[in-house]
Amino acid sequence: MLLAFLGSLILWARDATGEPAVTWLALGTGTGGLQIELGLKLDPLSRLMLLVVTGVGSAIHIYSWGYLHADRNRGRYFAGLSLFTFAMLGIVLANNFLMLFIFWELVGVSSYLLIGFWFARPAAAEAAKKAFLTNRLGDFGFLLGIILVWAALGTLSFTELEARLADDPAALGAAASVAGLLIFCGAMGKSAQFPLHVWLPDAMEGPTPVSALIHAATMVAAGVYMLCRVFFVLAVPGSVALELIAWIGGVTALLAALLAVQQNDIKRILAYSTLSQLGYMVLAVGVSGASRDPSVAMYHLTTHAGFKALLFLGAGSVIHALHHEQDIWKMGGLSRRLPITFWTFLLATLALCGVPPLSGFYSKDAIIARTLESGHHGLFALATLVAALTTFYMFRLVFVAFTGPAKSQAADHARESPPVMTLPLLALAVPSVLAGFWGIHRVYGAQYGAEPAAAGSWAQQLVEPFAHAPLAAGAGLAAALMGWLGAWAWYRAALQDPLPARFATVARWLRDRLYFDELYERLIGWTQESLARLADGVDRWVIMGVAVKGTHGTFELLGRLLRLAQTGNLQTYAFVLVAGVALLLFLVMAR
Amino acid sequence: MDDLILIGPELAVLITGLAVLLLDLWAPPSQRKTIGYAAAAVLGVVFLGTFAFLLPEPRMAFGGMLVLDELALFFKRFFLLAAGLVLILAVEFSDRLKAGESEYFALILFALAGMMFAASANDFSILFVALELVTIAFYVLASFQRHRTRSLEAGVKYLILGALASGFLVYGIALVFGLSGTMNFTRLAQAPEAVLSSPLFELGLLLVFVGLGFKIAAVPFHIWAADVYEGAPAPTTAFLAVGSKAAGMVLLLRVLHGAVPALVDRAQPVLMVVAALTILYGVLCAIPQQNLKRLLGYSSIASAGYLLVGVAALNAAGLSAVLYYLAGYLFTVLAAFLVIALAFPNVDSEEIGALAGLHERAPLLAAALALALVSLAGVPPLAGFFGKFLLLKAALAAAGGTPGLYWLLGVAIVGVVISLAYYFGVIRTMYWEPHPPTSPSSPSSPSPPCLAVPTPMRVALWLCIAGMLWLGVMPGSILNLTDLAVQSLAPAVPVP
Amino acid sequence: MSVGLTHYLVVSLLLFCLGLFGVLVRRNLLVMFMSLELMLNAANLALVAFARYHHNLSGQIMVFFIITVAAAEVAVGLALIVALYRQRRTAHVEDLASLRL
Amino acid sequence: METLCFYLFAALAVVCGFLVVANPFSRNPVASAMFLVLTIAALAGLFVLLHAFFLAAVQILVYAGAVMVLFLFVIMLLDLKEEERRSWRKFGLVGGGVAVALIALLMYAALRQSPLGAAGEPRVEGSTAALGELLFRQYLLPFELVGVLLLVGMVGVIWLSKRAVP
Repeated sequence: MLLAFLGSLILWARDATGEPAVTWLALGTGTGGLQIELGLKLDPLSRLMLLVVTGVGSAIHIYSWGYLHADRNRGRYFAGLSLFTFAMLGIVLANNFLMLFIFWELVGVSSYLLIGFWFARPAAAEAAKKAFLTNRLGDFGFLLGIILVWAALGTLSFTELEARLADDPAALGAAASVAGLLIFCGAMGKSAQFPLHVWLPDAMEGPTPVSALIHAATMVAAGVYMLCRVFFVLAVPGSVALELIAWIGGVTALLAALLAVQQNDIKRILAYSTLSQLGYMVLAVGVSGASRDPSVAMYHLTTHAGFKALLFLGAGSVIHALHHEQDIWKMGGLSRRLPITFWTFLLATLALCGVPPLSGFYSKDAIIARTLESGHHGLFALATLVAALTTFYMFRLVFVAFTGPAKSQAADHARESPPVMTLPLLALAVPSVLAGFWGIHRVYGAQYGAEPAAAGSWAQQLVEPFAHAPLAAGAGLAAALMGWLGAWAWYRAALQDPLPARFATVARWLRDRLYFDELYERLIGWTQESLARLADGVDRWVIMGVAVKGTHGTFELLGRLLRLAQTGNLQTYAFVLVAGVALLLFLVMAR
Repeated sequence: MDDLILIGPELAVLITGLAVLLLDLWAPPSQRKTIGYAAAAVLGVVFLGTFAFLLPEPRMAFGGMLVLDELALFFKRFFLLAAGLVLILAVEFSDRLKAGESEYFALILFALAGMMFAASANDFSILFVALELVTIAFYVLASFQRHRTRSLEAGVKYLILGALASGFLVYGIALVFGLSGTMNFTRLAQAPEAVLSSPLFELGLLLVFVGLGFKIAAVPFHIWAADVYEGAPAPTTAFLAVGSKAAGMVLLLRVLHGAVPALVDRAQPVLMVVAALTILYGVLCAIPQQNLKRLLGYSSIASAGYLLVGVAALNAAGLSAVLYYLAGYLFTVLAAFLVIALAFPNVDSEEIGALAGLHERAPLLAAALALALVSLAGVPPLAGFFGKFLLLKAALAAAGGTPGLYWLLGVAIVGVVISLAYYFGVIRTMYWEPHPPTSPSSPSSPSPPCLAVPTPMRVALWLCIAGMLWLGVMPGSILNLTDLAVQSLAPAVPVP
Repeated sequence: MSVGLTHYLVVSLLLFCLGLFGVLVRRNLLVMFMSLELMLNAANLALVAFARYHHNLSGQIMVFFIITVAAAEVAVGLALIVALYRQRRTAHVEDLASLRL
Repeated sequence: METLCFYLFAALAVVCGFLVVANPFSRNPVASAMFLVLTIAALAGLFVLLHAFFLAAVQILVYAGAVMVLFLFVIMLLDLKEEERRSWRKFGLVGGGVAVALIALLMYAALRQSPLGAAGEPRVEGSTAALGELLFRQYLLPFELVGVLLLVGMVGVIWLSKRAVP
């Protein structure tokens, strides 16, 4: 596992030299029309992504050392973790669709192993299966998309594909939209976009560092990364793919934010928040069609990787300190007991909420500005709303879990985690603060800089967000402020209660409930609760129940029925054979 | 003399088989395993020896009875490799045969000789005799554990249904001969159009297809497969799954493209329908399966379907993909059966549940079986993925002219998706379910006993794993061979 | 009406179908086996007739092979049935169903 | 004369064949075996009519002489009377009948539509010498292979019929 860290350091050094070359390793060639080169592609996009994956990955490796020090199966865990990181790096470096797909599948398999690490718990095994199956569903579309692109253009290499599309933007013809959407299917699975998002919250059953790894820098980011990587396929003129992608991203962001408001499990809140932020990124890809430059999505991905990993590891530290207690209503007052965890967590929360000058502000603002710039006013409103919600639920979490009196024995006796766990926290706090100034946008800009409409204007906008797009920046800030006010007003007040609201007597619970509704009426309206419930119901019953279980059940039933032919009776077998022959002869001869 | 050189590999195999039978008379019982390993070593040498053949163009032998071309060589190497691995497996398995190990080895060798002759067949008489040599050897191999009812039952079922299929085959040969006046493939290819288009000739060919379809276990001639796979001893099943299927396949290719190239277009709809049914049947029946050998039986039916997709594509790429898929299938299935032989010491229960916690008892076995299943499921970067990929790609390339192929493609993809469910079920059992308490007498021991893996088995397992990975990661080298083979079979087949 | 090739083929076809029918309806393994022999004999008749009317002795050679192969098949099959009978005291297909589903 | 012989032998073969598979009076395997011997003998007669003298002899020697004796021997050894006590299976009768009838019909239709060359002009004289020539020259390899096949059969029979060691 330290090997991964070492590897990341080496790659880091390589980054510093800044060679934007494309390294080719022609590993396998075949005749008969099949020509597949396996190669690596190093360009600004993959270089920075490498940094993100290895940086966050090594922090998590170190942290896991502390988190799982007592587990008997540590070897298996780290094997899985390393495999996962390896597969992820493969995705980042792939220079063609086939290689991308291979590593894509590998990520799916290793995530299956990691989520199901505590396989003795049925929920974990179930979650692992769900994650795998949902991902496979997306991958299926992805594979079809790849085949379609390959059939139309005759190559799988990104470089060649891009060149061919640049030569002749209409090369894909009518299939452009279909191919784009099919490829997006893959991203929908991996990046957990509606309606394939169901696996992600359940994936919290895995060990917390795994959640951090999956949610922050790697698996879910792979989808967005892939979209940016093949952006030229999506953005061909005449394709409606991007428009749809933008809306799916927006819907995911909103739905997930709404659901997050309802959760009590600390990891689930973070999971829904991840979903919501991923929605942002996909939204950003979707609205970048006009400017042909999805770098804002990558920008947000990068900053998000930092602070979301920090949030998860912080949550892990809390859980670890409280002996695997995950209910925030059984926490409280942790700011005094776990100072390092609290301050880093708070920092990350602020970054997530988009408070200047932390990293999240810049990247989120860039997305909001982009929606406005491209004329998607509906999406602009939606994004602003989600920003408000984000602040609301994050501070609800912070207020309930970290401030106020301790709400359980465990919370009262919690002790700070060992340094092997807190050090990664501190390390991850640095990018959360600095990533905004650091010039990530310029690196990504170089990737798309050669394209026609990617003028440097957006870069200046980042340096001076207020000057460039005052409306967007102002709206974002105002939304954050409103969210914070909401959380402060209610949850600070709720903390005056000696007992947590959810577990009080019925009357008290009712009163709190009313308070809830009142808040909703003022903020969003009465429909929110039912919407949240509806969305949850769709999750649970329609998608899981009908789509997954129904299909599975049908096939299982068919299998059992067919199996009845295998009676074991030789005579029946002979009859089947002869009847088969008779049928075959009849079909062929009786013409 | 030239003729004898051309059938040198077969002769070597036959002589080895006789030598095994004779040596058994003098060798003490303790030396029997050595005989098996020695036979496997000889096969290895013969395998290497086949690379000495340099064939600028196909050579005929025995007055056009046999043809030695790249296709024949490819399959001969394939059979030799498979039989070598099966022999190692059989040696490991021989403790459970109670007696008669040498006879078992010898029968494997004779069946191998039959398959190798089949690979070169250029005449219906050779086709029939070689196929029957294989089949009769397999009747005995399947029922070899005569103290086990299930083994005997498998043998009887295979025998009756096999004889039934032979009956169809023979009648088909009679009709084909009667209409065209020849049994030689080369001369048959020059038969006049009037003969080819007569219904009785077509009927004869269909009956021949029944006989060969039985061998490759294609629906609706598949019905024996699951029972026989389950009941027969593990080495027999492995050889049946790999060797017998490949023998049927090579004969199908020879008849289709060698004897009646003018009729392939008319055969296409039949092939497509059979392929689709076979895939669906195999995949669906495997879902509720609890017995691992039986599961592999159904999976082998599904594989037959995928192979037929390649045949139905009717282009060089499809045939090349068929050969590639078979090569990958060889390593995959043999790896699975090597594990089965070791992991199930109790022959009458091959339930998947008994594999629980295998990764703690024998990590190598668990890893090999997991890799094999992943490869069968068609997950990259293993051989199985690439085989399926090539098959589908070839079918896609040919689909422009025949829209029916799109349907077939759809069925094949659905099959791949469904198959994931049960393959991963097995993997989950191995890795994620705790080992059941071994025996009531020692409940205190926390860790179950480790399974010992003998060195030859270890070598064979690593060979299979290496094969799976090599084929998956570097398909180029083997694809050169398959392309050569396909060109020698049908130089006229269009290259897309 | 003189006897021609078609006549022989009709006889052969009838015998083939009779054998097929026997395999499907008889439940004694031995009788099933006999029916299979009937099918092979039908093919033999067709081959000999074709050889005669097509001026090609190859058909007779094929018959020769078929008879030999059938003999070997019968020998193995009967041995197998005997072995099974020793274990189960039956030669009945319905009693052979431990391998199923 | 030849026509008469053909109809005689053909009728004998078909009727006896029918009695092998579906004897309405007895379902004893011994009866089936005896009728199979008769069928085989009738076929040998047809072979003679087709001038395949050597094959007729082989047919009698190998089939009637060896194979059927083997059958009878096994029947005696096993002492089987069971099937007589069990009733016909309706499904097998009907389903099997339909399938077989379909096959028969299709084959017959194909037979009617096919040009059988110069049918009706028997041309080959069955010379045993010519047959031997062909067998040991052109068909030498399959002939040798049949030898191997018989060896395989022998090994199998010996192994399977030996009493299992306790």
